[in-house]
Amino acid sequence: MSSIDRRQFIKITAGSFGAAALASGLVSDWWGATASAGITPDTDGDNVVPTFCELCFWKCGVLAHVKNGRVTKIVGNPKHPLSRGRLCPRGTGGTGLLYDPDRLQKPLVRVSKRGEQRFEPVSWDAALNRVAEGMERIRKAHGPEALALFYHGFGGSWFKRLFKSFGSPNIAAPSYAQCRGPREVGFELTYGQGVGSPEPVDIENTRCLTLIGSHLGENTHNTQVQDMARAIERGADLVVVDPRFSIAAGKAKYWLPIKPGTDIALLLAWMNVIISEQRYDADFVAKHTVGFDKLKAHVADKTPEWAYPLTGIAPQLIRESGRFIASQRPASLVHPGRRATWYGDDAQRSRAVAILSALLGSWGRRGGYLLPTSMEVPGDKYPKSARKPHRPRADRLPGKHPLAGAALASGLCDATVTAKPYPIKGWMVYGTNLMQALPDPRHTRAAIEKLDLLVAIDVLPAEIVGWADVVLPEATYLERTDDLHVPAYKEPYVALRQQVVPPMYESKPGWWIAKQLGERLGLGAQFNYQSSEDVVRRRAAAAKIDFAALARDGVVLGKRVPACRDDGLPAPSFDTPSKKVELYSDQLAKLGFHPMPEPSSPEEPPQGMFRLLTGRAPMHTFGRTTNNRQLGELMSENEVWINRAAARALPGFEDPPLRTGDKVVLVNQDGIKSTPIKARVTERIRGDCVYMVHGFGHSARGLRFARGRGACDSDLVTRVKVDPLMGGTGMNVNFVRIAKAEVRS
Amino acid sequence: MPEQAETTARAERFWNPYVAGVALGLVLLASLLVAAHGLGASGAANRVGVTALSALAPAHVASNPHMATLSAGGHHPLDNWLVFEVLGVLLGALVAAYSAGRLKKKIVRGPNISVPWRLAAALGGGIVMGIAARLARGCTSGQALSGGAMLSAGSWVFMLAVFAGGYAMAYFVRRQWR
Amino acid sequence: MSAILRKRKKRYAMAMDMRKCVGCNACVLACKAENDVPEGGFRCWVEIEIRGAFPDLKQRIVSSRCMHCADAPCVSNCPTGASFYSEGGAVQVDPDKCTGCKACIAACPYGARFVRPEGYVDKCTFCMHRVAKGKDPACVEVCPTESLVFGDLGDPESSLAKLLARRQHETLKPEQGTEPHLFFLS
Amino acid sequence: MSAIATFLAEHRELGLLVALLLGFGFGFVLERAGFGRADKLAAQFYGSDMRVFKVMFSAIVTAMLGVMIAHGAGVIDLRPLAEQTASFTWLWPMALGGFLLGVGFIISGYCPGTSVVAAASGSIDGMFTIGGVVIGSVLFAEAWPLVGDFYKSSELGHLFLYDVFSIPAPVLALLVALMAVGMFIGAEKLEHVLARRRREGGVVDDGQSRALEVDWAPRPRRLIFGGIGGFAVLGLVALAAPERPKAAPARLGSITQAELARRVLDRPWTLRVLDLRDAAACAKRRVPGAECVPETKLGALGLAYAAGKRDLVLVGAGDLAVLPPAVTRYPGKVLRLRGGFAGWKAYALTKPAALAAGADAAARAEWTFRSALVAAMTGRKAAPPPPASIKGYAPKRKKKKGGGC
Amino acid sequence: MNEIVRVHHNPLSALGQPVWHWEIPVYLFLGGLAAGVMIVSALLARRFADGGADASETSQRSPWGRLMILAAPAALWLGMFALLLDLDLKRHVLRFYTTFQLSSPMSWGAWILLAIYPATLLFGLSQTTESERDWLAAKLRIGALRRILEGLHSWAQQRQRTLTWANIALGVALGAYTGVLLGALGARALWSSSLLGPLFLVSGFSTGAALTMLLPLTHREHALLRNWDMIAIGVELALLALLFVGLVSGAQAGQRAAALFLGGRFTAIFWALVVVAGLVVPLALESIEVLRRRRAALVAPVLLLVGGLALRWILVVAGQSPLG
Repeated sequence: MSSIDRRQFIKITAGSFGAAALASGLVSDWWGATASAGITPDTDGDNVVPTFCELCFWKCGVLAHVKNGRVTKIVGNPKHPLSRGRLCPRGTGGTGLLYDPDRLQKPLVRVSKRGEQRFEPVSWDAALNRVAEGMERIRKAHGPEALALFYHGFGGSWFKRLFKSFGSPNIAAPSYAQCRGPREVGFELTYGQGVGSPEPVDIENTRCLTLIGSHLGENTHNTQVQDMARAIERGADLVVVDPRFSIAAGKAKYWLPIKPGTDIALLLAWMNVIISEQRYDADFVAKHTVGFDKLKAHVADKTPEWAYPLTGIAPQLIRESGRFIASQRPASLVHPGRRATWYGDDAQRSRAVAILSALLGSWGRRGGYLLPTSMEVPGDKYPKSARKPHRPRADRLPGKHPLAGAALASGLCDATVTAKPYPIKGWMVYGTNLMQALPDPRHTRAAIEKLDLLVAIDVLPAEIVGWADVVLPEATYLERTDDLHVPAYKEPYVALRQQVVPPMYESKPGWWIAKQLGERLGLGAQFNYQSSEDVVRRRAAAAKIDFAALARDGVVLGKRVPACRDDGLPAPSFDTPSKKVELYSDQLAKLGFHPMPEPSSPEEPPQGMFRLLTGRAPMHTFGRTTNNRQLGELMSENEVWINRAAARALPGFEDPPLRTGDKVVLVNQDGIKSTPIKARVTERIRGDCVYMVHGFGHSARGLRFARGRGACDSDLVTRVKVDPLMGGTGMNVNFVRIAKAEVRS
Repeated sequence: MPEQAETTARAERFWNPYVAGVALGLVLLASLLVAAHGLGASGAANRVGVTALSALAPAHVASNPHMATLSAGGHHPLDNWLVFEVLGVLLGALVAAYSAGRLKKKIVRGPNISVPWRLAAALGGGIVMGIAARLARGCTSGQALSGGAMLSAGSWVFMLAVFAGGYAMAYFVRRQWR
Repeated sequence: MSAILRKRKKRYAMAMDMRKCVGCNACVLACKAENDVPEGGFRCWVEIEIRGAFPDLKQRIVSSRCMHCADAPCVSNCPTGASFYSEGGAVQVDPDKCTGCKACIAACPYGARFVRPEGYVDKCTFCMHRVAKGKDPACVEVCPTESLVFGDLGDPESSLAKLLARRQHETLKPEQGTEPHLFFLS
Repeated sequence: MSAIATFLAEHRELGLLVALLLGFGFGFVLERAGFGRADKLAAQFYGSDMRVFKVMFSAIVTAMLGVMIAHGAGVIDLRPLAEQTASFTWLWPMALGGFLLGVGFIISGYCPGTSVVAAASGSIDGMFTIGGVVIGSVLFAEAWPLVGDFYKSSELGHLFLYDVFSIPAPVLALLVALMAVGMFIGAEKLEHVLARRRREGGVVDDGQSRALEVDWAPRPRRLIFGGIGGFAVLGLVALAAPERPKAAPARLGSITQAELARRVLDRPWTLRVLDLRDAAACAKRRVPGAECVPETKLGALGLAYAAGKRDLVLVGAGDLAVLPPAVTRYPGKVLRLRGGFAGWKAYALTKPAALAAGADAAARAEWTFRSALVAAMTGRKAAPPPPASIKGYAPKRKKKKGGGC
Repeated sequence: MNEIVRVHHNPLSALGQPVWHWEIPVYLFLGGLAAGVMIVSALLARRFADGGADASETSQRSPWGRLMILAAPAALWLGMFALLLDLDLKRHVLRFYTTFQLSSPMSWGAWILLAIYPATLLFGLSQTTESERDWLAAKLRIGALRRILEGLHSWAQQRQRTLTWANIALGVALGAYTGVLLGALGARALWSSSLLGPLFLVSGFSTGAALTMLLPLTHREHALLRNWDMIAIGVELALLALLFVGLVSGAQAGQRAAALFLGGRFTAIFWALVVVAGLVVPLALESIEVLRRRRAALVAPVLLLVGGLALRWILVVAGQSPLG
């Protein structure tokens, strides 16, 4: 029984209630005769501003309602092709970011040892001067290449302009080597083009959606979720390969609870079924592919029975699901996934997905992979800087990861630690919390120790901000106008991010910060704008887009062009050396890699340990949103999922047995301990792995809401298996054991 | 009044100690066999104390390792075998006393001690026993009787020590009783 | 359906498609934003139920809110008349009459009600302020999976009535005899 | 534990109710024994009335002998029950605690249990004693930082008198019972002498000694002493009774190679595979997920204390003839791998013989599984699948269901 | 094995979370106590009125026994104060009396409560002696009061029979209402039983008798109350048994609710406090009192009061707790 509210009690005993009751009950409506009125809110704005979202990187169009200068609510923009008027919870929760009481409010300069998170507020002028001086000093001592930019998010374009002009090629986003990189390489090798974002997949029209390495539904990229629901409505079926009974698995016709790390074996076995039973698209294979015979020979012995000992999936289930996938071709979509940095064989794994898709002939077909185009919008014109980098990017050593298609953020971090191929002395970090984004924070800290300058530009005081020398508070996406968004999409469009309310506190938009720094670094010419609106207007004018309409609607749609053969797209061409779909890759063979995907067997978890898997929740985008009070109300901490049978047998939990909600700590193979995290004892996961949602367990002092809630998986990722093809960091190679959370004494 | 005297005499009539002892032994045996639990008393008092304290200062109780163990397993400190057992003791003794005509308000004391002193001694002795019972993990019921029957070495040490303590102290408090 | 329904001209109701819903909670937050629901209170929530043992599992996802019952125990148990049926049979709370006695909360089999910090009881209103303007409730509007459909059951031409005629559906706790008007499509 | 005790342990709430009933009996008997009266209790320490001693020791002897007989009859196992019901022995804390408790006993006139009885019969002093005990225990907890180390000192674990003297438990019980009877006789004598001396010393007969005389009625005493003797003899008989052979529990069994292979692949987390061969052989090749634990090191695994929720699979070189004793205390299922590792080698590491012509579907499936398994285990390429007729495949279409109401 | 992930829910309204805390069981207990006192006092008055006006020892009343009915409005007042504490919007409290909701037991109850004050006070006044009225008037130092008291007294005395029946009727209504209030909440399986009304009525009667027995009554008054009480305890035990039989043989939710008391979370505390300590032991003590002619002890009434409070407390908590 709860205690009495003391204040209430005092109020009552003071005797005031009688009078209050009379006043309210008697005067207002003694007999209750007036008609009852329900509760009516008033949250519609006086002013509704269209822009697009930045809570994740999908960039849905939103309408922000503004009333008395305050954003009251955010709803979907019905005109925007990505949101179609609907939003995921994060989109609605944008106000939680804007009005987060923990936001960075003033420029800060570090006053004690790095990482101690002690800062003093300074003026913008002082902070910018300090950054510019630091950058100049490093440039003079080590060359401009000794400065690296890490960025994530749409506002990063201004700083890329700054670094390019400054003469540093070391510009990297963790979204490549820590996320989508392997997928891009796998598809580039096979089709001559990557997947990109938003993924050009026609989920809406597919008959069979195969998710292997994707938990769409928990990973709420708005349009994809909308399309999946529409596909289900139209009777499409799902095949879901996941060690965990994900939301999508719950809707699937076939759920294959695969042993983690053995996807390639399964994909090869599917190919075996499809080829040996002649269920492939013979026409597409004959016309557009090379190396089919080699592939046929390669998978001839890779039967479902062969795959069973490797994957733990019963042969009959592999065979049946494989037949089903083939039966729905070409409207049978094997989803490429998004994050694909798991076991170090990830580019090959993505290649297997690409090859399977080719066998299904779903490339360029309705219900399969589309070939969209974007609107013709020229880039912003600005004078090229005279400073050119003299050295190549530092993210990889010669001969390593030859197929990497973009800078490796982890590689830049390695180079900073080892000073090879050359020392890196300064980091600018824009909108990415490297402590959680890069594997093994100990390694990142070691790199930071080598730096002369670390500048963090961010909205919230994430962990990386605590390590910075200078902190520049950026305005949130609702307080700034950014560059135009011109994606390739089946419905080409241009979208505008525009300022909804003026920046709060002393925060400034990224374009302003970059320009200020540019001017201080003698790069004023490259920042030939007064405000970002100049850039946007210039580009719109060059593309002959009505800016007024763009500002009014937030989006301008282009002419819809066919994106698949069913709509009249001519036969596709492929930008590979053979100009065909390379089932067998000469390119790989020449580089000394397997020309066709080979199964790799992952290391077994040591006795008493579990493989650590991570994923996403619909209400959060990594650690970026976990301090958002609104989203935190939906999910304030992560849980570690443990199979029920495995939990019952956990050593150390004999009596009482582990129950859902008990706090545990995870200890990895290198003895790293997590913060306490609640257990979820569940049937929904295999017994050889545990799962948690990424992005929790913050330790930064300034994140007053998120701090200490749940556990941080990145801390436990002290080992990675690097993809030899492209340098992606496979992170699902860590093992943890479950220990009791210590009772505080 | 003769009637009064008769009532008093009847009220003084207790069971033969050996009969009572065997009956007690059978209850204890039943407890050991049926519930796999010895009979106790001081553990319940401890739990009552901790519960009262945690109502006043919950944080303080949670921070004391000795007290925090009492709510292990997610149960309220009073949601415990011993507490229910002692509740039964209370009721059983009540019925026994009432049916024997011994249920009345009284202060049992020797002829040479005043009421306040007797009560102070009762309280003080209780405090000493409270501490002692915690130290020894049980009292005459839990340790000496139940542990003794299971032939636990510690229990026999404890039992001998109880008699030693009693006899050693008896001389100093003789005025209370004689 | 019940006699009460046939008598009414309008009968607002909602359908929720359990096949399409992914349990993302967009409805929950959109409702909170639209209705300025205080922290800790929810007019709408999501439940995911898993049955079975690995690997034979069944999942059921429900986005739930006040069922706007035709025979609502909250209304019949309200001692002051603060809970009432408004237009279209939607159950509403009049904050001016509510004493915060919580009898309605105890009476509701669905857990749809809560006490606001101001002291009166709050719950889903079917976004009547939006419906009056011809808009869908906020949860319906936001749902990325289009799992929620709102409409007038009294109008046989409404998309809701047609949907319910076409698809198999159920209500929660029918044994309570409350005649809920939130239908779950399976 | 007896069957009923196990049942109560699993049904906690019912166990609490049983506690209430047992407590009721405890309280009833204590009250009737006169333990609700401080003067009766204190008299023990002035030699005038040995009631406390007599009641306590007859209770202890009764319960002790009862437990011994129950043990002999196979109702319970003595040691587990003793370990569950009696605390560890912490020598010095217990000695000091006992001494202090005796001191508190004579000051207050009650022990903690009897104070409850006294309070229930209306003694205000009894209520004060309860209050004192409550306060005392809280004080102890408050003083934890000071006393914690002493509290935990001289821990001797579970220590029983029959361990100390290395005498079989029933024999010791008999000795204790005999000693008790001897002490009872001594106590009677002592009381008699003291009572006579008091009368001779002119002490006014206060009715108390009259009550004592009632107690001295000889009949029950003889009965009781006789009863104790009888029980003691029964206990000895129980000791003499031959140890009943215990039927092998159902949880000991065996597992075939095929079963093991499938379980290792499907749900390895429900198994714990122990390879008992010598470390070198095990390190070279073993069943996937197996731990190399030579038999001599089995004890170190603490299997008896595991939750026992996973099935323990034992792999020997060949068939295991006898189960190592450390394993038999494992609370869960223990399965011997039939044929041991030699069998595994033949089954999972050696290519299966070619399929006989005209083999049925089951044999073909088994052959395919084995060759795939061998391939997976040895890294060899799998044999091409046996030719099987490919039947046409059409995906199952969902039937359209009619609408509802 | 079912696993339910309820991402978030109203902390107050999620089934399984308590809506009502200590205030409600206390209110129900005091309401039942008031009802019991009313019925007991009225029945006693009737018994002695029928006994004739002779001055024999057996027909004498103790002042406590006569005036005990005044404890009813006092207990009710305290109970209503507890109820008020539970209201989250206290300034709207008068909304109870601006309407009458036919379908709401709480609305009925609110109006019943209002009728009880005049009924009990008048009845109490009719039981006073002249000297007591004098004492009261003197104590309050209001001259006019004396006349008003006399007027009311003679008015009430003339309607003694009506007042007696009115108090019995209102007492029964109040006692039953405390149970019906919970019984109308069909959402909570444990409560949704029509037996709760009679159960709380009988229990209220028993606690009312117990409270009265704590006072120095005449021997006959005490004996009457004790005998009634023993019957009430017997009926209460039977009703409890029926309640559980009904739950166990009913719908699944009811079975799960019953399981809370038949092996579940509330088993030990319910059977120990309510059944054993609160009913069986008092019944045993009262039986001993009758059979062995022991002098009355206060313990049985105290246990009954504790048991009565525990009954309501546990039922209110258990009714709101998650099932199974």
